[in-house]
Parts: sequence; C-alpha cells; structure tokens
Amino acid sequence: MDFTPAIVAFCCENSAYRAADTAGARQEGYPSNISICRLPCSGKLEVIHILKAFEEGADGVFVFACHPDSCRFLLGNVRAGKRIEHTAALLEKIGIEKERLRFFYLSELEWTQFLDLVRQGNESIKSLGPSPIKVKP
Amino acid sequence: MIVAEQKDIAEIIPMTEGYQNILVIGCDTCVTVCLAGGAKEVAILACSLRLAARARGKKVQVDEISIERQCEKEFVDSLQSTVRGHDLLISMGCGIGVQTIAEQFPNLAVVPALNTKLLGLPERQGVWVERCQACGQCILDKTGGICPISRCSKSLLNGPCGGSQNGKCEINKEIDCGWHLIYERLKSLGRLGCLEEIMPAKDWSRSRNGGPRKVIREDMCL
Amino acid sequence: MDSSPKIGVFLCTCGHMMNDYFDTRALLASAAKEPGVSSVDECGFLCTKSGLEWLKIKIARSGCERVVIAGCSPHQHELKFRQAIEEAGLNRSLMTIANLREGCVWVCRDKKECLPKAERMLKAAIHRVALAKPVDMVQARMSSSALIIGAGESGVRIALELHRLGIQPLLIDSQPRPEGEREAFLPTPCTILGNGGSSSGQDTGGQRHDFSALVKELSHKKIELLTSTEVREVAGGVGAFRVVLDTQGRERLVEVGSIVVASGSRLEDGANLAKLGSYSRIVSLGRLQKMIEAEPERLERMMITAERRAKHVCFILGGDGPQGEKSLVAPFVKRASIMALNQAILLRRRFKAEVAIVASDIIVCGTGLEDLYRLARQSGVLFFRTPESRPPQVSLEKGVIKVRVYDSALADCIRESASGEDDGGYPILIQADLLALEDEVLPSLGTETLQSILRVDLAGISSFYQGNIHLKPNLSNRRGVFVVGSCHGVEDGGEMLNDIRSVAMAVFSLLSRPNLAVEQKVVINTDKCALCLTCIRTCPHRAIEFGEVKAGQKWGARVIPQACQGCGICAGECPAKAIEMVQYSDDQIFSELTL
Amino acid sequence: MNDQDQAIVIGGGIAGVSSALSLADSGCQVYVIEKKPSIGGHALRFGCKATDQCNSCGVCLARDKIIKAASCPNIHLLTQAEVVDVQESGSGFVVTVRRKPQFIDVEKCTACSLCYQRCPKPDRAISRAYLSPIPSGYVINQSECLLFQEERGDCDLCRTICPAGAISFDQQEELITLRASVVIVASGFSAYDARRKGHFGYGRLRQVISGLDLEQRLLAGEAKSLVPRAAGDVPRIAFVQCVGSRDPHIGQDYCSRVCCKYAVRAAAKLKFQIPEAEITIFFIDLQRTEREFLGLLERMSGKIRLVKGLPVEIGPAAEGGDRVSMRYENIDQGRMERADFDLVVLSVGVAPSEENQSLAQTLGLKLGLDGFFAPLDLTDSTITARPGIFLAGTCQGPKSLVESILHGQEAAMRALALMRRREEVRHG
Repeated sequence: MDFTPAIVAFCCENSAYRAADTAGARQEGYPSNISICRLPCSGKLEVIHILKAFEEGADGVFVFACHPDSCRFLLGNVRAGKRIEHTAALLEKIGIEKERLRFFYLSELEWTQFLDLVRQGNESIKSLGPSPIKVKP
Repeated sequence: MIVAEQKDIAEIIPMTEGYQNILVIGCDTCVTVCLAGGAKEVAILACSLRLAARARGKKVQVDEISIERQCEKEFVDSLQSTVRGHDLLISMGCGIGVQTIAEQFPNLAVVPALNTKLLGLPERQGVWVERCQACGQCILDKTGGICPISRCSKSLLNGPCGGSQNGKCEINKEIDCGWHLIYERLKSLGRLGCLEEIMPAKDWSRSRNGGPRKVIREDMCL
Repeated sequence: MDSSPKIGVFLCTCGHMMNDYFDTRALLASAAKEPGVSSVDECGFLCTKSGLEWLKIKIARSGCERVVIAGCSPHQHELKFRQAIEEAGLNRSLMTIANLREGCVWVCRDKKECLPKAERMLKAAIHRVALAKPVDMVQARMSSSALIIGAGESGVRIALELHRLGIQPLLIDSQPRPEGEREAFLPTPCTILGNGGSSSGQDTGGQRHDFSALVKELSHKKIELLTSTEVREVAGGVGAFRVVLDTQGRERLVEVGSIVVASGSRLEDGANLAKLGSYSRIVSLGRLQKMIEAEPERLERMMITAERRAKHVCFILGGDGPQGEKSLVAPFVKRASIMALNQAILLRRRFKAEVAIVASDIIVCGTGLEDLYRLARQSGVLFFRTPESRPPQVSLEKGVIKVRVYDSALADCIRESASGEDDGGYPILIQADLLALEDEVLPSLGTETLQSILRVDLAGISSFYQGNIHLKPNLSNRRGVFVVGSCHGVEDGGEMLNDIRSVAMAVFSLLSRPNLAVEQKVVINTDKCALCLTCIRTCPHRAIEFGEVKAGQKWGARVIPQACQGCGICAGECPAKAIEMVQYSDDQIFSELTL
Repeated sequence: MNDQDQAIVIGGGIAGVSSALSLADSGCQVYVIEKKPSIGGHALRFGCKATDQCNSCGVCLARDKIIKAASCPNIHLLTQAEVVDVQESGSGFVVTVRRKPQFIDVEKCTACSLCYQRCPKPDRAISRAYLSPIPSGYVINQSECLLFQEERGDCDLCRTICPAGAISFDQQEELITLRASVVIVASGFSAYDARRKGHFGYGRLRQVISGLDLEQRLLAGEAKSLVPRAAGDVPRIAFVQCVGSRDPHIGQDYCSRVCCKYAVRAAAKLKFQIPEAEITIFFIDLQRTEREFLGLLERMSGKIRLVKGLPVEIGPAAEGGDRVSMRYENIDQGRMERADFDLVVLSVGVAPSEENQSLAQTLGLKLGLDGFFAPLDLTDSTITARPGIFLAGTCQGPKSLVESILHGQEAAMRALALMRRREEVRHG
C-alpha cells in the first residue's frame, strides 16, 4: 500500500499561512496529509514543539519562516533557523533522520513556491518511509 | 553563578540503557538562568529520550519535574513521592545537584545530564565567561576587583608573564591579559601601590591549563 | 470532567458550498462526540450580519463558554467573529477557527479526503479551544508629549511640526547651542532652481533657510529646549517612556509618550581625500560648500594659480566611495551628486570658473534633479562619464592637479586626434586648480552611546534592524521611538522635510488618544520566573523590563502591554517556562499536533 | 481630535491608504473613493522579489497597510466611485461622488467563488476583489457581462446560483454627497505605454513585455514560464531601462525613480528562479541610492550584466527561432552591438494618470508641465494652491512604494495641522 506520511507544517501567520490560504483559494490542491499549524512568528516555535510533533506520530515537520530582513518582529525567522539547525542535529542523534525536519523561507506572496515546497517535501518524506518512531512497536 | 552546559544527547542515551522508568529532574536556579537545565530543557530532554527509545524499538516511561534548587536536601527530599516507581534519575542540575540527589536517594541510580563548566557571568545573551575559579583564597581586594586566577591564563599572582602584548594574552589574542586589566584598574583607582606587595605562592593541589574557559551556546547567540 | 468548559461548534458551510465536498452532518456528529462539546450547529453564512446575529443567539441559548468556528481562513473574518463572541458575553480569545475552506475543501484533490481531514482539523480546534484562556484588555495611558533628541535641523523642525499638531515637544541636545550644521549639508535642488523655497527665484547659494530663524520660532512657540543635555536612561514604553536626562550633572526625570531621534550626522574627509594627502587645493564637498558660503574671497584666490588665468575646478563623484564600517548608507552618492551639481552651477555663475564633473553615473532620481542636471549642462559644466572599471587617475604635477579620465563616449574621437603621446588608456587630461571629492557621512558623535541607552538601532551602526522592510519608512524596533533625518540615511534636504512631516504624523496618530486599549498577549508567571533576563535581552521590541512586579514585592520580569507586538519570541526563549502567550500556549500548540 | 472631522481621500492606492490610515488612527472619519472595484492600486499587482533573502521591494509592507485599511472601522471605502464635483462650503468641502452599480453586495458576498466558476464568459466577467491574499469578494465587470450585451442580454446565471443572494442586477448608479474638511488627492499614476515606443516591438513581439507584465507574472508565480526553453539552452533575458523616462522627446523628461530598483530586484528574482539564465540590464545612469538597493547590487555583481547604453531597436531574430534580436549602443565599449534574447523586459516609467486633467478640473487644481499635480512649493510637495486640498503619492510625481507611504503620511499630517488650526480659530 502506498504510504501517506503525516506532516506538520508550522507556518508563520504573516507569510506562509497566508501563502497556504492563497494556494487553497486557487484550488490547485496540495497533499491533504499536511496539517498546518499557525504561529504568530516562526520565532515562537520551540524545540519541544517539533519533538512533540514527532512523538505524536509525524513523519515529517516543515517550518516556514519569513525571508531574512522581512520578519515583522525583526529576527524571529533567524532565531527559528538557528533553532531548527540545533533540533535537526538533536533528531539525528535520537535516531530520527534529520531530513524529516525541513526549514524554508517563504513570503506571503509566494504561494506557488508553497505548493512546490509542500509537494516536493511530501515526496521526499514519502521516500524516507514512515518515521522510525512509528515503525517499531 | 554556576554555568553548565548540556551533555550531548548521544552521551546521555547510553546512560539510560536498561532502565524502564526514568525521571528527569531540572533545577530552577543557576542552570535555568544559564539555559541548560530549567523546565524547558527538562521537557526537551524527556521527550528526546522517549523518542530515542522508541526509535530503537523500546518503550520507556520518562517523566519530568523541576525543583527549586537541587543543591538543597530539603528541596530534593520533596521528591520522595515523585521518584517512587522510577528506576533512573537524570539530574539536570550542576554537579552538586547530581550528588545531592544521589545522597538523598541512595538506592536509585542517578546520572548527570549536564557538564558543570564554570563560575561566571553572561557576557551577552548566549555567551558565558569565567570569572571565578573558587580557589578558596580571594585576593580581589589587592587586584582592583579583577581575579588573576581566572582572568590570567596562567593564574599568575605577581604581575603578567612576558607574553602579554598590547593588553592581550599570548595564549589567545582574543583574551584580554588579566594583569593588564588589573594594572589599568589600579592605576585609575590610584592604587598602583598594591602591586608592590609580593603575593605568596598559592598551594595548587592540581595543575590546570588552557586559560579562562567559555561556554557558548551557538543557538542562543543572537 | 465536570469542570471542563462547554464548547459550541459552529460550522459555516459558505453558502452550502461545503456540502459539495463532504457530509456536514457527519462532520458535526463526530465533533459532538469530542469531550466538552455541548452543542453543534451549522449555518450558511456565518460572516454576514444575520449570520453573526445567529451566532450570538446560539451562543446565548446553548450557554457554551468556548466557541469553535469551522469555516474560512482566520485571515478573512477572525476579527468579526471575535467581536461577535465578545458581544455574546465571552472573552474574545475563547475562540478558535478551523480553516476548513482554504485549508481543507479547497486543498483536497479528492473529495473523499475532505471529511477525514475536516474531522481532524475540527478535532484539533476543539482541543485547542478547550485550553484557551481569556485575554485581558489593558488601558494604556498615552502621554501626548515627545522627547526629541538632537536640535539639528531635523530636530528643530520636527519639534515645530509636532507643536502644530498639539503634541508637547521637549527638545534636547548634547551641545551647548543648537547646531544647524548637523544637517545643513543636506542639499536641495529647488533652492538653486528657484522654483520653490522661501526665496523664490533667488540664488541662495545652496542654503535652504536661516537656521537661527527656526530656533527663534522655537522660543516664540515656547518649546522647551535643553542644551548640554544627554539621555541617561530610558524605561517604560510607548505612551509612557520614563527618561532620565542629564544636564551637566543635574538629573531630571521626564515622562514622554514618544521619542524622536534626530541625532543627525557629520561629514568627515573621505578615504579618497586621505589618499591624496593634505594638498590644500583638494577639498571635500562639505569644505567647498563652507567656502562658497563663508569665504568666497579665499575660494577665489585658491582657484587662481600663477600659470593660468582661467579658474578650473574638477569634481570627482563615485568611484571607490569610502565605506568604513560605521559609514551611513554605504556611499552617499545622491547627496554628493546634488551637492556637486549645486556647487558646479554656483562656481560657474559667481566665479566664472571652468567646471568639470567626473562621474560614472549621474543621480537624477529625486525631485527636480533632472532639471538641476540640465541646468548644470546649460551653464557650461562639462560632464565626463567614466566606466566603473576605469576610475579617474589623480596626480599632482608642479602645483597643478591633473585628473586623467577615460570617457567612453569621447575616447575614440580623442584617440584619433591625439598627438601620439602615451596616455596610459586615459586620453582626457583635466588640469584643475581645485579638486572636490566626496565626503564620508558618519553618525554624529555619541550615536553609539545613545543607541545602547535607547536600545534602538540607529544610523545603521549595526545595520541589522534598519534593513528590515517592516520598519520602513521611519519606525524603529521599539514602538514609539522614531528616527528622523540624516541619522537614518536621508540624502537630500527636500526628502528630509517629507521625512519630518511623516514622522510627525506617525507620532500624532500614536498619541492622539489619551488611552489605548491593548490586549495583554503575553503573561509572565512571576512564581516561575528565574529572572534570567533572557526575555528582556531577546524581546525585539524592548517590551519587557524587570523590577517590582507589585509595589514592595519580589522582582520579576514584566511586560509593557502597549509595547508588545505579540511575536512570542520571549515565550519561545524562556528557560523556566514562565512566559505564556495567551493565545498560543504550549498546550494549545501540542493539542494541534495530534495527528 | 474632533469627531465630526471627516476627510476624503481620492484614490485607494498605497499613498491614499497610508493617508487614510494615519487620519483614521487620529480619530478622523475617512472616505476613500476608489475608481476600481477594490482598493490597493498598483501595489497589489506586484510580486514578491525575495530571493534567498528579502530584497526590500516593499510589496508586503504595502499589502499589510491595505489589509489594515480594509478592516479599519474609521475608513469607509467607496469602490467603483468617482468624484464628480467639489464645492467649498464654509471651511470645508461638499464632494459629490458618482458610484457605479456594484451588482454584488460586498456585505453579503462570502467569496465562495461559485459565480466566478460558473460565469459562462470564457474570460469571466466576474473578478476577484482582492483586499487580502484571498479574495474577500467578487465584482462584476459591467462591460464584460453578458447581461449588458445585446446578443445575450438575459444571462443572469450568477444571480440564480449565488448561495448568498448577494447578486442583484437592479442596482443603479448613485450620486453620493459627502462633507469633508479636507480632501487628499492620491489618484496615482499610469504606467508608460510601451507601445508608444514602436521600435521596441512591445505589443508586436511576444518576447517583449513590460515591467508591469513581469510583476504580474511574478505575482502569479509564473515567471519561469516566460522563458520556455529546451534542455541545455541558456535563457537570455534583457531589461531595458528608461522606457518612458528621461526622454524629452515624449515630454517625460524626468527620472521615474523606481525602475532601476525594480529592474534589478526582478532580475535578481529571475536569476534566483532560473539560475542558468543570462540577464543583462541596459541603462543610462544606474540610480545607486538606498542602502538596501546598494546591498542588492553588490550581491548581484557578477551575476547579472550591466550595460551602459540603450537599444536602438528590437526585432525578430535574423535566423528566425524564438528569440528577438536587439541592436544597442554599448557606451563603455564605444560601439554598436547586437544580441539575441528570449525575453526583453521594458522598464516602463511612471507617467501621469490619464485622468489627471479632468480630475484637476473638478478639483480646481493645476497640473505641472510634466502632467503631474503641481504642488505649491517643491519642498512642501503635499500642499496645493487650494487650501484644504492636499496631494499624496505618485499623482504628484514618481515615487517608490515606501516613498508613497511616507508621502501619504506627510499629506495626512498637513491635513490634520490644517484641521487643528481651523478648530483653534473656531474656539478663539
């Protein structure tokens, strides 16, 4: 059977969440297994949120932040980027492939990029297979 | 303040091998302030351990708690009911915390999750620098409030070595020469006379080298 | 659980559009099974006036304490719905929107996927709303006064503009006298063009105005001006900044609603000038401007050298502009361009000098600049355009300044007629009595200290914040603190006036109401707070400070609600988990992760 | 601020919106009169120019303001409306506005898109009214709608299908009378029509597009499709600056101020999306101002080619094929050159709006020689000869998005200062 990964996409409400809305409104369709979690700023996202997502059974976690220099809160996106880097290293040591955590810069207008990224991202998580957390009992 | 840094998770995971019920204990004082072992880090470690076990096909129970100060027996004692049913305690306190817990719960395995690094202060957010080596014989009164034991890479007591150049240490050009700082401070205080007093040799039970140490949490530096 | 709040789930079908995608009754039936859900209902148009009325009645009748709205994106009608539930007697934050339209039915390619996804999303929203906490509204007092730091031209002018709008300005300057000089070098093309400004049609020598008249107007309007005064400390936030001022050792506490930084900038001889040594006939544009204004005779003498009768002046613009780390806005090319054009015209008109301008690009993007450029050409100023790859070469030979230039347009015709002399690829030789070069524009002295006291990035000293598009045109990282004039890179006098009035407007609209109702978006649990100062250091808006949380009690960190912009970075960084964003608590985020 | 203070802003572009927001925040009631079905003007037609970092084009900043204005309780939007008369009355104005029938009631429309989907016209007579990233409603374009065309004058499919009952064809044009103490003119600009420069082939050659066309493709996320190419083929893209700027022959002898910046930003974006593309920008003088732009130029150095000199003509490539051939003067090399391109983007300038003349007449204002509204004083560019009427944004002269925001706020400040002065006079 074809494997459908569970993916959480943390989206900054100022950029990627709007891009996702536009992508929705254009009715182009993107994988329905991607659950969008709205954040006030990517700088709010904590390591524990990402770990919890994996614990709850996510096969992949995507984090979308505003482009550098366009964070409405100045450096929230840069902060998120550093935190993701740190978390990816942690995941690898825990035994979860770091490729399951992906970080993207996106602006509110780049809804086509949003579609490309989630479609490609979905494929790459698919090719990784189910999360090791879920496979073993 | 005591400054500690979290051990690599790859080092902590093997410590938990064979245990089923683990309790991660944080400390709300120094290690919270230095961003190593507070409530936030406890949650991250506990979750990481659960995930690591499951990724290896095992199932463990990892609980989390944080107490006021792990270095106080009274606070540690308050854990009596919480530790029941656990076979491993992971302390996210400093070295003293680990030992206090071990002392209070002699029948339980206790392991450290942190490396206790130094006594220091935050230079800026995410960067801590050493200011005291707890040598037990404070001479800050004679050195204008600047500690030669921790600020001088060689912990010299009677002025700089020959390697001091333009106020920088020969060990590392990034580091200020401790004795240069002391001289400048005493000069501005008008107390250069202090330097004339010869300080007797200190009794070092252990030798050390490498100069003042620094903890840098890259992901916290902004 | 008896204590769990009653949740009402309201599905908006968007005019039955959703019914095309899934069975709405099945969705609501599954939602009704979730713990805490006390009522479920659907409506065709929740966002319309009648829909909102329907919602209010339903909330009242079902007695629910929390509301989930399943419908379109929160970016569409969130505010409307919040208002409606507030009118129904609930706190505005006890609501969650499940974005079923943009997030589910319009996303799923296969209609069969819609129902399970909608169920998942609705369940997450129900769990989330069960954990919702009420958000408090705080009335922040807004003092209608402003502190203006720097009594240069921009400072004095903004004080006058604010006064017009009824804001009480307090002007301070670290110098013993207000100095117009700090921005006087910002040139305006229209003064020389004579189609504007106070002295229409007159050749005003590049001077826009009489600075002392402006200062006189200050005292006439009874605007307080404190000279030899510096800022020592700034606490509080927008509407109520508490500022400690130091006038020659005497401290004074003032409370102001807003702070405007008009610290200006200064000119230094640029790197190009330094390279050429201290030859008195090589001057910076700033120096030349002063000579034109104040020492015309000396200037005249300088331009007459023994060997030659005609006065020759050469300007070199652009090239490897001085780019010291602390220099403002990289090279200030536009400023230099306007200044050189102004001066070139004056030198031709007043001193009958032969003038050449050597530049790679002429900057004309500004009001009246194209006219100014044309006027310069018409007055007989010669322009030489050099490619960036071949900057002009300057040498001093027997007291004459020799500028060798490669002008791409002229190169070929000159080479044909050249005498065969080796010109090293620079066929044009300009012999000048006076050479003028760009200056370096630096922040005023003391800007760095001021920046660390205000905790605001000024003048691009650390260029991080100023580059952020959301701080344009003149905001700072700290709400209520504005930056105006040349200290944030304004390049010409006309634009500075635009900038000043725009900041005046921004200050006024912030302070026009005596009270501002703001949401307390972030709450700090003082019992958990370890006072590690992480939040204070990481808040991008300086909206957190520490001190007694309640008079006479233990110290802790506290949020200044009107300064907080709700990013949640503090909550994300707090190591003791003492900070919570009311509408994005950890538990709420976790509740959405159940897949 | 006095509650009765009302202001009228003519034009719902970014400058008008900035003025309106500033006034509304200060307690004024503001009527924004917009000719088009939705506010936002040009700013909503521009795409994001971020590459791997933000390039400070300001489009998102403008969108934020527009969205904020659309939901601001003190701002009243009158779309598809035009000012037909302005009379002085006491210390203020009585303004008559003609509003075209809306056909779709914005209050009722839920933007469910059914009408749009079912409209039988192949290119749809119904369009989205964008106020935010998602359509907040739909509008019917009367000149396209079949109902208003003789041969099929009975189509009312959308009305019958609309679940919200928001569509009504009974609406008539109405005249609205408003009182205001100040009027801010923010009627914006028109982009220069590149067809007027016939030798560039705009409108004739498929490969030649204008900067605005490119912006719309960027916004739609379709920029890549502009240069269809076979594998291994290097796409060649040219930008031509000063099309309709700095040109005395066409009466537009001024710098449009924005083109160098948008061209380099768009070039950076294209280069980011199509890394193998060769991009050349042809210019007269590169306007190196603003720190962010200088930073971008530095980052792009070596990645895009800058050629000083403008093309003389653009025509089909000699050997046929998909490219166009351009003959241009390379000033730095001192010679004429020829090159083929897959895509040529004409950086069209900011031209005065065609309606300036009639609007100026209605308002009793004068236009400058260049066709823009002339301020009384160049250093006080929001003030007009008629007290109480102010200028904001590109109706006064070319401005970037950020400059328009600034200018809009400046006009609001001037308007408020006047209102305050009048109030003081009233109260002695």
